Amino acid sequence: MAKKKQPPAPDISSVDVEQWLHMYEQMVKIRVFEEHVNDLYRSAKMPGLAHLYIGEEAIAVGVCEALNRDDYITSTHRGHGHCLAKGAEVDRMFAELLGKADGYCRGKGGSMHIADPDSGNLGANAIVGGSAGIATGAAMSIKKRNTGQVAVCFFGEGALGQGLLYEVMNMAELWKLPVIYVCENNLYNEYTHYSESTAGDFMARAQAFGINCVEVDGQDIREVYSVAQQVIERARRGDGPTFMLCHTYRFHGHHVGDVNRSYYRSKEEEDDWKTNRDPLKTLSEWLIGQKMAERQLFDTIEADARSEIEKAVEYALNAPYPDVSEVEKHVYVE
Amino acid sequence: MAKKKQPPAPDISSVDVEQWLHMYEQMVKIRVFEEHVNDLYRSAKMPGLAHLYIGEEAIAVGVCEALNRDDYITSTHRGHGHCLAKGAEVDRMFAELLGKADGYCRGKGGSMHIADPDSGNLGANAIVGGSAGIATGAAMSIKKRNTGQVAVCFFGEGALGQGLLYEVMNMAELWKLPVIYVCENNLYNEYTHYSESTAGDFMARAQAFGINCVEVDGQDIREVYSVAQQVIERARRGDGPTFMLCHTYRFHGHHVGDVNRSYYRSKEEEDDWKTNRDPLKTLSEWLIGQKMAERQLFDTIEADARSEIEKAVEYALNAPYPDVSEVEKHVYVE
Amino acid sequence: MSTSNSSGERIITFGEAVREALAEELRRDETVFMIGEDIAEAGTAFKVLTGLVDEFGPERIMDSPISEAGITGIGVGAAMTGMRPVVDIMFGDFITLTMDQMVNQAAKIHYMSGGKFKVPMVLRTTLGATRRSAAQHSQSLHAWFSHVPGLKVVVPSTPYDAKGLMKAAIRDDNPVAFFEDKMMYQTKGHVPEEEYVIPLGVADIKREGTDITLVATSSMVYVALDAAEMLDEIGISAEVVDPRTTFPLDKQTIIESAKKTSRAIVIDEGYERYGVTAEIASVIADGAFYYLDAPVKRMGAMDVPIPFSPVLEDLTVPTPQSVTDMAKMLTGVV
Amino acid sequence: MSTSNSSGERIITFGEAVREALAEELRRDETVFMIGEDIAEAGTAFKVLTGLVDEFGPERIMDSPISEAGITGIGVGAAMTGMRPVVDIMFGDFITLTMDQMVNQAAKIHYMSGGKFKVPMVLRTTLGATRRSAAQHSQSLHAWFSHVPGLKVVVPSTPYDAKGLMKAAIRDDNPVAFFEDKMMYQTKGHVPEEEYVIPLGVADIKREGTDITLVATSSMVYVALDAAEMLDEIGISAEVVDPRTTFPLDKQTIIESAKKTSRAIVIDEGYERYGVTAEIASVIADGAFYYLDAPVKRMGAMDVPIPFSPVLEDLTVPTPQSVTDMAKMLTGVV
Ligand SMILES: Cc1ncc(C[n+]2csc(CCOP(=O)(O)OP(=O)(O)O)c2C)c(N)n1
Ligand SMILES: Cc1ncc(C[n+]2csc(CCOP(=O)(O)OP(=O)(O)O)c2C)c(N)n1
Ligand SMILES: [Mg+2]
Ligand SMILES: [Mg+2]
Repeated sequence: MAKKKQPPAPDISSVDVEQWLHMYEQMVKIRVFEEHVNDLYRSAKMPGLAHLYIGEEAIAVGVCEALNRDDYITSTHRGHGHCLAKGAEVDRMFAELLGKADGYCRGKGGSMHIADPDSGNLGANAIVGGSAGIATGAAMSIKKRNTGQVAVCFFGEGALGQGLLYEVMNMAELWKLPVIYVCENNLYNEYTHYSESTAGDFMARAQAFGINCVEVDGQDIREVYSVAQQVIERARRGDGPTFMLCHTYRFHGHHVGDVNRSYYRSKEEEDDWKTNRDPLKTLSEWLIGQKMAERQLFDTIEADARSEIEKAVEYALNAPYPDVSEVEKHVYVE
Repeated sequence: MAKKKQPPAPDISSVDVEQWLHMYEQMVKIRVFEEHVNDLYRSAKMPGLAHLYIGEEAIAVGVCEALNRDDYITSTHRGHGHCLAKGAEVDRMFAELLGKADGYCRGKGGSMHIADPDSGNLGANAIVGGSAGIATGAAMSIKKRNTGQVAVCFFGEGALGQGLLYEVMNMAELWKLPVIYVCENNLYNEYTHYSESTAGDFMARAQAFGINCVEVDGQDIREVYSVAQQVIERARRGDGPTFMLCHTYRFHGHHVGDVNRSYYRSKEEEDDWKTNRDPLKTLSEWLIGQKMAERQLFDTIEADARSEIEKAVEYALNAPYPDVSEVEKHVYVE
Repeated sequence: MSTSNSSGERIITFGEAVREALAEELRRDETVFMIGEDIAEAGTAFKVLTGLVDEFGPERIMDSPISEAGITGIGVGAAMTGMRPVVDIMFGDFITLTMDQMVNQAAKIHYMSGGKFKVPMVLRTTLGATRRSAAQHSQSLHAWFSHVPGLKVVVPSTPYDAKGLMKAAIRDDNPVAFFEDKMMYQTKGHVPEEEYVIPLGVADIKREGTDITLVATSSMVYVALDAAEMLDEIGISAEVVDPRTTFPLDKQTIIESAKKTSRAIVIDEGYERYGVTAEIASVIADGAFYYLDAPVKRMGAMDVPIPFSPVLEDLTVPTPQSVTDMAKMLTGVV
Repeated sequence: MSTSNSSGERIITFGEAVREALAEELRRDETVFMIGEDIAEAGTAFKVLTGLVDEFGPERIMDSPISEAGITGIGVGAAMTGMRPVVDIMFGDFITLTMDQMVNQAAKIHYMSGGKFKVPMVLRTTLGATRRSAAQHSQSLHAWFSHVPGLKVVVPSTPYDAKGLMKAAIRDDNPVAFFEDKMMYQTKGHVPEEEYVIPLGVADIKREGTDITLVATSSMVYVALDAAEMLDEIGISAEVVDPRTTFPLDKQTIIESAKKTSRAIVIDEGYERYGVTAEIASVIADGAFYYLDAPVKRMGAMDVPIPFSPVLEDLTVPTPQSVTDMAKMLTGVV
């Protein structure tokens, strides 16, 4: 799919180096977090499976950087990046992934259901496309309560197969709801290339409803952030929803257990993205080239992230499981 | 919605007067049939409700005229016109509407579920948009069996609210299935104007999937027929699905009981359509203007239709109800 | 259109009672709003909501596209973020389209989030046959929601109950499905002027008796009461217990009654097999085991798609006569 | 990967048995085809279909977009027009998205058309928890389909049964839902080389006994068999009855067993309330009323959304120990 020249070249001149470095930190945090998730799986310390966000970090971070803490997001099965970018703490994230009582959902949700009202995270969702209604409803609630918030709905391009998305995009535009549909096109629905599952044009699917549409290089956080900022402000102003198509790639398998991938995508393709379109590298190289930062700084940032995350893993591994009485709690609000 | 100049001016020169008159007969048959349905309701002789097709006749007849008997259609709650146009007999239609054993479905389906394998009618459907999957599946079956048939899916513009439609349009285009989605935009979803329920552009909703799209004046059977023929041939050739948007109007209420309509549409609007855009009048006036037929002929056609239909009503009123043992029959194929 | 009976009590219809409950809650709590198809000017297909839009405006009584999944999802998101939506699904048969949003989302969010989010929404819909509406507009599918932890299910039988239970449902912090028998909208009953709320989960003994317990839901309560009258004439004293909610289910009241009478029939308009009657019958058979003089009998809708033909449709639903016959058999009066 | 046991019988896994059944039917009947997400090259998420696409090609083993409603609808239409589709729904939790097409369409078409159309399709999906997949990937929702007239429902427990029942399901002229416990794919058992078909609706006594009947479905059969071993050690002889299909339900075999043993427990992995255990328990309580020495007990999944944390999840499912405890209580052995 050829990239269209939709959004005007983003204006990033107002972003200072502190902010870029903060975004880099966030991306590194996600990257290192996910590496540890993978390790936990491989060492059989984590129950179940997990879907890693590595390679796609610029999208979650770039979009969430443009949000306020009380803005809402909804997320997906591949949700760790969104949760962290929106402000979740790594220790309680790991605790959740390990089914511990201190996890964000008291261990009851796990990898695919992390939710956190404090950071505006309405929840990851294990139903592909399943959160499109929730995000749109949150946007309706915002409008009714007149709070000036926005809601962001993250989803993979596979969700374009779900009818629900079209139902709610129609209503979002009809009622000019402050919701941003962020489509992360990482080329694959599980093990199937999107071209085998998706006819026609991605952008046109939202344009058909009259929705504002923008397309960005999801590997370049400068573009993601500045475009996100524009469309989020537009939504806040009351001008309605945006569909934001982000081109990206997951560097790992569909989930941690998806190791032999050659039957659906080539090693060359993977290497090409990892080498030439790594969102972390893209940002750090640019900052270095712009003389806004020195290479060594990025090593420090990464080292800091590693030590924070190692501590968090340690904490989570040692944390207690929920008491068995928890199993029947929270079925209903009393 | 402004009419687009999509399809090339249809070529109708090859249609001879016999065929036009046949189409006229079909339209009159539907018109008179529906008038009698209304009477049956008002005289409390028909159980339940019915949704009249009066005003929209040119669409069903124009499309079905371009189909072979073994081609498939699926229909809607407003389905009598489609069934008749595809070849159903009036007597067994009335029998079905009255719940009689000789009805097309042994009285078990009623107005909203008439189905008839003999004429390729896969069934009316009381779930808005509910037959989109069936029609698309029939088209897949055609392709697999390699029979050269086509499947036509009739639906009202209200069905654009149903996610299923988008799911199957995507697959129809992906796999180039021989299916025509005929959207009858009669301006209202029950008592709500489509502009209050439908954001953006109708045609764009199918174009987004790469589907061939055409738009016609649904009150002019010349246009409906010739465009239908083109897109049906295209589907038969294996070139894939078409979305055919037909602009039309229902002259009566949403259903037979919807008599006081002023709260959602004006008498003037109704009168305008009835006076200036009656599909029967449009065709007959044109044929007279072209000197292809004389006015009196149309009176004769109508009189013949009336007497056939009166006989059919009589027959159906006197026909026996199904035996009570029928209630537990046909739940499963034995 | 309220009247009063001889003892000066105010008498209104079931439909009016539902409308009153909604109006009072809309007035009391500005976070309450309604969304559904043709609910505003049209006041729903059954005209139950007539007038609400005049008082509360189109922002709180929102007409939606024909998108059952979409509006349910929007309800979930709005409920999670501070609103109390009442989602109107025109016919109970269409809950098929809401199952993912109700079951995988609404029902589980409180639990999956470890108690952090709640979903205070009401899904209001219908049940019941014998309206000559055929197989896709006549089902009573409340057993499905009753099966799902996280949901509550209300099946009111009288105007009094409908009003008090609807108010409780709206105030409940959990997702509640509220099923109204569409044949009961004109049923009249006493409803006081003063405000009251009926807690969910408390059965009501609609008639006291000593020889047999008839547990009946929704409109089947009237069938049971009529049967009780017929039984009275032959000296059998029937107690009629109305659970009012299938979840929470007031097992104690039901079991106590069965223990007292030592015989029970469970009557519900859903399909008999794997339906509501199975649950309640097995609750009784277990809880009153040592008191029962005869097996607990179940009378649900016949296990067939609802036929259109009146002569067949009427056979599918329990009647006072069929309940009387069953009771006579159980009590050994032949 | 078939092996053979000491008596020379061929031993294969449950997954292999399902694949064999599908392969044999695909070979036997060219109208059979499969459609689903990632079923071709990926061979499904559980790798059950690995290799089928190599033999039968992508026209018969079709990868689809992530459109559960759409592919089910397409299945219905294809089935009505001469094909025998097997629609693959990756997780049983996603049948929420297929309910309208399965229940309002597939289940009713034969009846609504007065017996004229039939829908010979299979919906193949999964059930079962304890895989650490959390609330949206662990449900056993077969009770819903079992409730619906027009559908058949298969819940096989052994490789032998799975193969024979799958072949019967594909050859059946009705829509059949086929639920495979995802924890059983590696379970091994004897499957002969020779072709065989097991009729739907015939229960199988998996173990004979005299003191108590354990009616168990799907993987709960193993739980019941293990419990039976434990009970044997303390002198209680348990009979294990596997209905194999919840509809048609072999009431006679179940009731006969309960009459013989005079005690029964029903074990199923669906939510307990309003679930499969309710139906079967009430069938026994009614049919064996005069033979029972104790109330029929039900053991389903705990009525909670399935929690992620292993320490909680394992509490939600019946175990050999919990079944043994219940049996001891019923037989008065404490
Ligand atoms: C409704 C539904 N269908 C199928 C699945 C199984 N599934 C989980 S992830 C996935 C692929 C999703 O692809 P995409 O949306 O592109 O997200 P990505 O994994 O690429 O981030 C599928 C089919 C599901 N979780 N929900
Ligand atoms: C899924 C579903 N939702 C709602 C309805 C109730 N309903 C019946 S007809 C109708 C309006 C349909 O409008 P449209 O599709 O434009 O068809 P028209 O009646 O105008 O021919 C509605 C909402 C239904 N039958 N099915
Ligand atoms: Mg993807
Ligand atoms: Mg319309």
